[in-house]
This record gives sequence, structure tokens and C-alpha cells, in this order.
Amino acid sequence: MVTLLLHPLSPAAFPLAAAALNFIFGKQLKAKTAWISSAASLMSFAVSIFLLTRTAAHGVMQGSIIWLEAGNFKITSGFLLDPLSASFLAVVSLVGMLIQIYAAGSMKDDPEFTRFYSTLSLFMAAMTALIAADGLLLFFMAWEIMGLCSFLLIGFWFQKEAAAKAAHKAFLATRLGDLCLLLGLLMLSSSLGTLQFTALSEKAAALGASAWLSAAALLIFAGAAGKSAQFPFHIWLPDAMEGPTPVSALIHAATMVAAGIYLLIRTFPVLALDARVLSVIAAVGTFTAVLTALLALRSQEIKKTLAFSTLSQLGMMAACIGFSNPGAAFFHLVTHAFFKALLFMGAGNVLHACGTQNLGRLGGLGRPMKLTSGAFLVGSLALAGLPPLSGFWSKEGILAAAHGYSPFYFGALLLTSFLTALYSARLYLQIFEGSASRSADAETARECPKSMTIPLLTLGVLAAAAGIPGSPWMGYFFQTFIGISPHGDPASYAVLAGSLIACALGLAGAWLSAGPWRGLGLKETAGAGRFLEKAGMELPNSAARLFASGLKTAGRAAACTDRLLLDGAVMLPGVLLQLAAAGFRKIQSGFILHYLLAAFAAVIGLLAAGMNF
Amino acid sequence: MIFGAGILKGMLVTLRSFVNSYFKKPDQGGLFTVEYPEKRLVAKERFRNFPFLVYDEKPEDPRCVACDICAKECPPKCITIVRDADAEGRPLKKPALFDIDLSVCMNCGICEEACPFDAIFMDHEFEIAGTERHQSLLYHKEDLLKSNGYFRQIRPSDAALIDARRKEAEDKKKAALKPAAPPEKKE
Amino acid sequence: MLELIAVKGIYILMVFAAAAAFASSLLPNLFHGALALAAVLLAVAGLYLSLGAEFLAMVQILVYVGAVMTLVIYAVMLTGRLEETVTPSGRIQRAAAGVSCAIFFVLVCGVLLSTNWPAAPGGNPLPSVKDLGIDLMKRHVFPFEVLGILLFAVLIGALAAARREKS
Amino acid sequence: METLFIQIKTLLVNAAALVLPPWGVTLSSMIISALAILGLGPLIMMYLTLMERKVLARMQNRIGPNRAGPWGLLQPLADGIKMLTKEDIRPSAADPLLYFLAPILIAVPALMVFAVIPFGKGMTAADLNVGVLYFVALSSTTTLVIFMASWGSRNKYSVLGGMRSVSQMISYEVTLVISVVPILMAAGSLSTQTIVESQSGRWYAATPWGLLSCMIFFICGLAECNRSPFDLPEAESEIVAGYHTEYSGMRFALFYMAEFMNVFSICALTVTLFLGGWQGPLLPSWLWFLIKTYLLIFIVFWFRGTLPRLRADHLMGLAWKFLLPLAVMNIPAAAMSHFLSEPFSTAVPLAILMVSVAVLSFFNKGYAAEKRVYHFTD
Amino acid sequence: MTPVPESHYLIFSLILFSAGIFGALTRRNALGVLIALELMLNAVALNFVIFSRTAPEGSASGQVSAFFIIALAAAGAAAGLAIVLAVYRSRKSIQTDDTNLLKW
Repeated sequence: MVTLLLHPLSPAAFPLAAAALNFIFGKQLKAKTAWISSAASLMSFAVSIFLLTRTAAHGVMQGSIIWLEAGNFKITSGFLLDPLSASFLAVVSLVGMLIQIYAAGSMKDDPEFTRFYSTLSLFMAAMTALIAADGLLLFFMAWEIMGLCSFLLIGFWFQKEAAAKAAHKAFLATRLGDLCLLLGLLMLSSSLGTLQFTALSEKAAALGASAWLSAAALLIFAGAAGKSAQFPFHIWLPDAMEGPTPVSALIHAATMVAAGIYLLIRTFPVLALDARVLSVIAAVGTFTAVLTALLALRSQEIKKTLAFSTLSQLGMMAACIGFSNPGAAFFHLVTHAFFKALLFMGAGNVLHACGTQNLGRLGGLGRPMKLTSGAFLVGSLALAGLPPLSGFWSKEGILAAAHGYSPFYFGALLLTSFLTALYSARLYLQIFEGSASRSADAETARECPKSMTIPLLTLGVLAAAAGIPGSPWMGYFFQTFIGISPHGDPASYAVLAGSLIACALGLAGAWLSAGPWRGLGLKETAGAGRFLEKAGMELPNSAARLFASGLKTAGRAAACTDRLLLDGAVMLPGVLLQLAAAGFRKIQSGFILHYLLAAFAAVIGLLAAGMNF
Repeated sequence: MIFGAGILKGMLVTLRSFVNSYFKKPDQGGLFTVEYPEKRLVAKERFRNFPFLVYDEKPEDPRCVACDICAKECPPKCITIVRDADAEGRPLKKPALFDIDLSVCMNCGICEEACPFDAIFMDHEFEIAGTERHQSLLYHKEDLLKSNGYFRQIRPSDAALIDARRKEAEDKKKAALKPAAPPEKKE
Repeated sequence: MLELIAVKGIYILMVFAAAAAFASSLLPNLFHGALALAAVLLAVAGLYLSLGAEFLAMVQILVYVGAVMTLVIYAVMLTGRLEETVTPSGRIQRAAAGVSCAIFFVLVCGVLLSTNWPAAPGGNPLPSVKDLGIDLMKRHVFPFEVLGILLFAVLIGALAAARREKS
Repeated sequence: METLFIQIKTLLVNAAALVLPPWGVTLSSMIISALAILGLGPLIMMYLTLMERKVLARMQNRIGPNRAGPWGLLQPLADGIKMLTKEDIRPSAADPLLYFLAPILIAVPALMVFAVIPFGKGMTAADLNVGVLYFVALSSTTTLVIFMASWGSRNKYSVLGGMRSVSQMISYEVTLVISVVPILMAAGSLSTQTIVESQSGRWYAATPWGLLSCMIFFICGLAECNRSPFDLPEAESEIVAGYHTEYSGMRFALFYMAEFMNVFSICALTVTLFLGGWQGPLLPSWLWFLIKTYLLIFIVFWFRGTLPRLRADHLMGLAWKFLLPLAVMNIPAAAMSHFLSEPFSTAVPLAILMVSVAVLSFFNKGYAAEKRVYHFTD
Repeated sequence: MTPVPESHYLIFSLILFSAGIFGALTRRNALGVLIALELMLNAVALNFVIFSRTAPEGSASGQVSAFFIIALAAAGAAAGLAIVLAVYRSRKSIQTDDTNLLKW
């Protein structure tokens, strides 16, 4: 029984059980559902910590069952626990647990409490299963369930028109991505014959580059882009903020969006076959990073800004993979999960406290909400990339990879990190600093209850300390531990200096714009901002709509041809028959005498014929 | 044989009457039909048919004194009487005209009962068919008069009684008149 | 000499029957039509006698004239109004019928006259009633029984069809 | 004495033979017998009417016609003259063809039937070997003629009377034919001549089934010619005079004659089939025949004198529910007697018939009237 | 046995048959058609009897089949008339052109 409990897939099993429990007995349990799902995530966190230590001690654990067997064709799927997945598992279950505890507080008075928690647990189960998956098959299934959960959770308050529309949009965008992933997956399995990650890399290496494989790789990247909201698919993430804040924190910051990057890391050997694929990934990633960073500056709402910042960080991670350094991307992934969840929970507290998240009406919350403002400060600084905090180390890794790849990308990423620092600091200053008089509800704001602030604080500590294992002080222990790719040359000072300067400039800019130069230059940049907005957001939307309408007209055309040709062909004999029948009906006059006469005439005819005149 | 029993009994009855008609006397079940024209049934004494007037000696002076009682009593009013008058026009005790319309008379016999002078009686004669319906059945005095002998012949017992009574009345009158007047008044 | 008279009689009978047959089709009054049919039936019975089939003639009279004609006349009396005369069918119909009958007649006549029938027999004795009975009971016993059942069925069927519904 | 009439005929034929060629002789013999029947028919009819009135009168303690001629013997002549002189009224709406044909056609079968009746030994006009069937066939044609009479006279009463009499005749005809079957089985032939000869030993009426079929035949014969208890169709009291309401004068006389000839032929056939025809110890054969026939005719008039008229549904009920089943049961009984050995040959048929009569009486209990009980006020 | 040649009899029965058919075709009254039918059946029965004369020694099958035809015709007439009566009772007329319910 114990070994079963410690099975690599058990972290997925606990939340699944919790989800089922909540779903079935939701009505009776009511408030207790929160405890059940939090307990489940605690258990899965504990198990994942144990698994982490085991993999660290014994190395890779693997096991699989035969999923489908038809003749000599066999599909197996099961779990693969290597340092990468074990560590990611630990991170995800930790963040999930903290958010569930936090959600208990923030969602307390919501009537659909049980539905929220059962879907959340289901999501956790899917995420953990995805991480522990050993092959693309189980991975893809978990991927789909996650898509579903994100749809349910974004559209949690489905009475609200905007939420429903946002959920719809998110689901469709990710569906498109999933479609590409499926195609890529199928192409891979058809050419390489297997879906297992380990086997994948060996087969790919053996087969060598080919157009088929590079196309498959590109499709897989498209799938990852869909889920992790890279450039063409990024339209759904800002709208996904309609969902409750814990959802945004968990799904749209830490876990789900990271799954795309995790997929790219897992299938890196295939991607790496063709340099052009990597260059595409790098370009898309960088472009997304720069664009969304600029957009983050413009948005007026806390959560929307955070959403844009997530987009830009994901862009940077994708770019890092493009620079063929998945290890750094993963490290940034982990640190980002911590401080981004922290920022979102902070935003949640602010929303919970004063009911609005519009920056224009907030300000001076530092005094009434000391703890939240403190944690929020640490989070935003980590995001900005201040040296001792985790953000600096992981970003520095990416910048090093960029530097190694090409100076142009290095410059772009530097610009992004500067912008990141700028908007994160500005965010903090606008909410917590400044005079309290600006907004009426600022006075009423009070610190949130303990169940919401404790997770905040723990994440604050993690956000601060997570960077150290991957920093030179610990000899890049984290990178070597996950062992995917060697760390870049730490010694290049240019990279180190560049990141430091970008961070400092960003912080200074934020401080100035919030303080003495408030409102300066707002108008001039407005025009450029709107153009940016239009280019960034409306264009893809209209493109999507165009694509949809195109499909519709194509459908209509096909329908009418079908009706015309096929139905026509079928109906033709019927119509002819009716015409003929109308003609023949006249013969049946209803008078017996006519029939008799006809019969008799026939007799005579026969007779005459018989006598062969 | 409950089914056919009734029929057989009925058949026996008719057979018996058939046989009896040949061998039995009229009153024991034989034929009692009187073949009318040749043999006739003797009419019973009180048999009533149309009335007739009675005269004693001569038809000229019948017993009827034209008192008109019978005409009044006759329900269908079929008797018409005109009193006779002598040369000077004084009424006589004799009818000049005495008609009975036989086609109207219903032989009820009321006139016989009403007549105080035993002048009119119901006859037994019924074969009086006429050739036409009007005049031939209007009997006048001459047709109606019949002698007392005929009366005595068709109704012996009644006639005897009446004659006895008349004779007695006559004797009484004669006795009563003998001391006063001759008896010729009461014929 | 007697045969001559008989033959003459037969021909007269035939002519009478033919006339009666056409009368039964053409007479407007249905009752007269039915009686014309009766006349035809009797004539045919006479022909049966001339062909030596006495039993058949008597059966014909008994069954046809006695029973079937009574049925037909019953039907005529029940369905026709007391003085109703039947409207003859349209002119085209009659013409068409006449023409087709004429053609039919000519065709079959052709056949009749062209084939040479076996010589009018003098010899073999005609089957008497006894032979008929034996044959009926021996060779044709099955159709005889089936006929009994059929008549029984028709009896019940006719009753059911013609019966006035209770409700 | 026995062969009186035969001698007369041969005399005549020889006379004709002198004059006519050979074929003429056979023709003349045919004609002579035909004329005999033609003469006999009306004669019989006339004196039957007289006999009937005499017998009925005697039964009702009356004398009956004795005015016309000695003992009323010329009464039929008087009737005939009366019929002839009566004005022949014809309803205007009458159907000329039918009205005219009916009386003629009713007399034809009545007369033709005489051809088959064996008046004496060797005195059958035409000894067909389908004799009985001939008789039944011709009697069935009368229904058609009655239809013509009733429909032709365009009178509701006559149509009603016609319908009734036809339905009555049809129902009784069926029983008539079935009741004859046992005799045909016993005699083995349809010709009346052979049937009479086969009765030389023992009359069929003597056997139990023979007696029963004789009674059934007789009753159905009566119903066939609308006589006595079954004379519903021309019941004066109910529907005027049935199908011959509109007929008067000579036409009515024809109907009247046909009716009486039917009576005579039915009785004659009963005699030939059941009572041994002209079989008789001493007297000449034709005399026996006449005696027996007139006895039966007396019974017919006897019926007329006693029995009340049957109601329409009783009439039908009697035919279909009593007589027909009885006649049908009679056939196996007759078969039994033919095949079983002596002691059983009478016992078994008797048993069968007894049982069937009992059963049928039980089932027809509804028709038999209850015994009427008179309560005199005390 | 009459020396009338067979062909005369056959022609006569043919005449009967044509009269029957003519009647059936022209009669507008259902009963008229039935009468015509009887006529036709009679003609056929007559044919059987005609040919039974030349049948081989003593075989009565000709007359027997004629006998069957007569019986069947009687059965047919009974059924036909019952139906005609039923039709009359429901439609108050048996003109053949009135009963055209089965027309399409």
C-alpha cells in the first residue's frame, strides 16, 4: 500500500480523487470541499518532495503499461520521473497547494464554491499527470483536460457576458494549438514509430533531419504556442483575467501556460534537429516578449498588466529554448511561477480588499495592507530582476543564452527586461505608494484574513530564495541537477552588466513616472500606444474572425453544391416517376366497364396473336 | 308427441263432424241446414217483421180507428195516417190513408204495443223484395190489410187471447148497452 | 321424319335462346332482362335434353331457374325502385363493346369452322343417370366434396354480407 | 277393366295408323296422351273445387253447393262460366308483358308435371328416368312465375304477397327434395315407374323412415302450393289476395286451376312415392291410384277445414328448424335400414328418428303454444 | 340422338357467350353485369355438354364438369348478390359508375 502511495502518478491521483469527491458530494460538503482539495494538494506536494529526493538519490524512475495493442502495433504509456519532471512536479504541487489555501479565503462567499474546487482539483490532477507523463500520449490527454479546466475556470462566473465570451475565446485559441500539436504528434509517431520522450530523442538522432520531422517540430511548437500564448495565440490570455483571481494565479501564471514550455523542453531533441525551427522559435519568442512588454505598460488594470508580463516572460522562455538552452528556460520557468503567483495573489488581495483593480482608482494601500504590500514589493522586484532575488538569476541565464546566440536578440531581450522592470515597479508604486486620498474605497481597505496572507508570505520567501540554487553561489546546482543542457559561460561580464543596468534604469524610470513626472508624456505616447494596441490585439482578433467567416462561407458553398448535385441526383428519378404516374392515372377512371372493356380487348389481342394472323 | 297432439285432436273434431253430417240426425250432430226455398223454417210465433193491419170481416172496415198513436210512437216515423171523413166532412173513425214505408220501418214492434185497438200487428212475411227502392216499398192501406184469420193462423196463441178479450169486451158492452143502446158502435 | 321435326325444333330453340340472350343484355328494364335470362336458361336446358343429358337439364332447371333466378329477381326487386328503368350506358361505351364483341365472335368463328370436329357420333351410348352418379362419386369425389364446402362457405358469407348490421 | 284406358289409346292409335305414315303414328300416340292430360287437368281441377267446397261444408255442418245440377255437380261449370263472364280488369300501371304472361306460365308447369305421374300400370305419359327430379325442377319454376305476377301487377300488396310466397316455397322446396332422397336410395332410380314397381312388396310408407319422409313430403308439398295451414300469401284477411290480387276473370281462373292441379300432382306424387302408386289387390291399377290420391286430397281439404293459418315466422321456422333437420336425419336412418340385418333394420331407424324428433321438438319448444288455461270467475 | 352437327351447337354457345359479354360491357347496373355473367357461364357449361357427346365410351366427365359449373355459378351468384345488396344498402344505388371509390 505504501509503495503504491508513493507511485510517481499518485500526486495526480490525490487531486483527481478530491475532484471526484467534491463533484459528487459537493452539495453536502459545501465549505469542507476547500479542505479536501487543499489536503489532496498537500499530500501530492509531500509525495512529490519524497519523489524528488528519490530521483536525486536513485536517478530516473520509469514504468509503463500497454495502453493499446492491435497485432504488432502497440502503444504504451506510463510515467517518467527524471530530475526535470520531479522538480517541476514539486514546484507545481507547492504552488497549487498555496493557491488552493488562498482560494479558500477569497472565494468563501461564492455560491458555486464546490464547483470551483472540484474543477480546480481536476486541473491539478491533469497538470501533475502531464508532468509525470513518459510519452506524448498521456501528455496530450492531460493537455486536453487542462484546456477544458481552463475553459471551465475562466468561464466560472458564466452569468457574466464577458467571462463567457473570454472562456470561449481561450478555449478556441488553445483548441487550434492543440490541433497543431495533435498533427505534429501524429507525424512524429508515424515517422519515428514511438511517442516515448526517451525513445524519441534516440530515434530522432538516428533518423536525422528531414522536412517531415521539421514540419512536425514546427506543429508541436504551434501547439505549445497555443497553450503558452505565444504571438499569434496570445489574444486569449488578457481576456482570461475575467476568471477568479486564484484561477489566474494558478493557471495563467504558474502552471498551464508553463506546460507549453515544458513540452518544448521535453521534445527539444526533435526541435534541435533543424536549426531553422529553433530560429523560428527564437524569433517568435523574442517578438512576443517585446510586444507584450510594451502592451503591459499601457494597461490600466492590475491583472491585465500581470497577464501581459506573463506573456512577455513566456516569450523570453520560448526564445531561450530557441537559443537551444532549455535548462535556462526551465530555471526561469520555476522562478517565474513563484513570483508571478505571488503578484497575482497580491492583486487578488487588493481586489478582495477594495473591490476594484483599476489602477486609476487605487493608491496608498501600503499602510492599511502592510503584509500584502511587502510581499507584492518582493514579487515585483523579483520580476524586475533585482540581483539577489530569483528573477535576476534566471533572467541572467536567458540573457547569457541570447548573448551566445546573436547580439540582436540579446539587445531585444535587454530592452524587454528594462520594460519589465519599468512596469513592475510602476505597478507597485501606483497601488501601494502615493497618497491615500485618491480613491474613496482606499480608506475602507483592510488587511485580508490570515488564510489569504500566509500563502502570500511563503511565496514571497520562495520568490526571494528560489534563484539561489541556480546562481553561481551554489555553482549552478539547479542546472546541473536537471542536467538538460550545460550552463552558458558565466564569466561574460557584459551580460551581467547589461542586465544590472536594464534593471536599474527600469526601476528609476518607474519611480520618476510615478512620482514627479506623473502624467508626463502620457498624451504623446497615447497615439503610439493605441497603434500598438491595435496592432497587438485587434489584428489577431480580426484575423481570427476573418478565418472563421472564411470557414463559414466555405461550408455554405459545400452545402449548396451537396444539395444541388447529390440530392438532385437522388430526387431526379422520384420526380420523373410522379410525372409518369400523373399521366397513367387517367387510365384508372373508376368505371368497372372501362376495365372490363380493356380486359376484353386484351383477350381479343391474345386470340388474334394466338391464331398468328 | 306433444308437438302434434293439438293438431290431431282438432282433426278428429272436424272428421267427426264430417261423418256425423252424413249419418246423424240434425239435432245429434248431423246436418241441420234447412234448404231454404224448398224447406222452410217455421217462424216462431213472436217473430216480427213488417206490421200489417187487421180487419174482422171486411177489409173495408179495419180495426184501426186512425187515432194516430202508432204514428206518433214510431221511432223512425215511417207511418203516415189520414183520418177518413164522410160526405159532410165529419171525421169518421176510419183511416182514409194508412201508409208504412217498409224501407224505413225497423220492425221494432212498438206500434203493435202502442195500439189500444189491436189494429196493427207484426207480420211473419219477410219475402217482400221490390224491384225498386222507393215506391215499391211504400205499402198503402190495401197492401197492409190482412184478415183476422191470417192473424190467428200466424200467431195462434196471441190471436186467441186477443179474440177472447175482444169478445168479452163486446159481451160486456152488449150487456151494458142492452139496457141502453144497440151494440153496433164497437166493431 | 320425326328426327327432322326434332332438329327443326332444336334450331328454333336455338334461335329463341339467342334472341332471349340478346334481349337480356339490351332490355332497359332489368326485370325483363332477368326473365329473358330465365328463358335462355330453359332453352339451354332443352338443348341439354337434345344432347341426351337429362339429369343435367333437370339440375339446370332446378338450380338455375329455381334458385339463382329467384335470387337475382329478389335482388332486382330489393334494389330497383318499383318502376325504375335502367339507364343504358354511354354511346361510345356501347359502340366499343359492340365492336369488340363482333371481333371476338368473328375470330372464334374462324377457329370453330376451320377445325374439323370428330364426326357427329351415332354409336356410343350416352351416360345414364346411374353412370353420372357413379362417376361423380368415384372419379370426381374430391371436387364434389370441395364443392359442398364451398357452397357452405358461400352460404355463410352471403348471409354475413347481406345481413343488416345490428348497431 | 284393368287396361281400359290403354285399350282406348291403342284403339285410337290404330285408327290413326290407318291414315297417317309411320312417323305420324308415334306422333299421334304422343299427342293422344298429351291431349288426355290436357283434358284431365282442367277436369280434375273443376271437380276438386267442388269436392273441396263439399268437404269443407260437411265439416262445418253445412251441405255445400247442391243447387247447380244434381248434388251440385255442375257447380264447377257454373264457376267457370262466372269466371269467363267476369270483366277482366287490368291495372293501368301494370307491366303489360309480365301481367299477361304470368297466368299462362303458371298453368304450364302445373300441367307438364302430369307427364311424369304413373296413373296406372303402364299409364305414365312419359316415363323419364329422371322423373322425380323433373317434377321437383318444374315445381321450382313456379316461384319465378309468382315473381312475375306480383311484380307485374305493380301493387304493394301483391309484391309483398309474392315475396312471402316465394320465400315460403323456396324454404319448403329444399325440404321436399331432401325428404325424397331416402325413397330414391331405396328404389335406386329416379323414374316414377320403377319406384312404384319397387313398392310391390311393401309400401315405403310402411317403413318407419318411409312414413316420416312421406309426412314431411306431404307437408312440404302443401306448403309448395300455398295450401291449407300455409296459405299465408293469399290470405284474404291479411294481404288481400297475395300475388293474384289484381287478377280477375279468366286470369284468376288460371291461377286457381294451377293451384288445384298442384294439389293433385303433389298428392299423386305422394301416392306414387310412398303409398305404392297403383299397387292394389283387386281393383284395376288406375282405380287404386285415384282412390289413394283422392284420399290424400280429402286430407288436404281436411287440413284446410281445421288448421288455422301459420304465422309468417312460424311458417319459416317450421321449415328450416324442424322439417329440414328431420328430413336430413331421415337419410341416415333409411341408410341404416338398408344395410343392417333384419331385427335391427327397423329398430335402429326408429331409434334415430325418435331421438331426432324429440331433440328437435325440444329445440323448437318456443314455437309450440302453451296449453291455454281458462279461469272462470267464481 | 339428333344428327345436329356439333359446329352448330358450338356456334350457338358462342353466340350466347358474346351476348353475355356484350351485356356485361354495356350494363351500367351491377345486377345487369351479374345476369350477363350467368349467361356466359351457361354458354361454357353448354360447351362441356356438347363435347361430352363425342367423349369416349360411357365417360360422363363432360356432364359432371357442366354440373360443377352450374353449382359454382349458383355459389357465385349468391355471393355476388349479397355484395350487391350490401353496396345498395350503403350507397342507395348500384349503378356501376357510382361505385368508383377505389379510383385513385
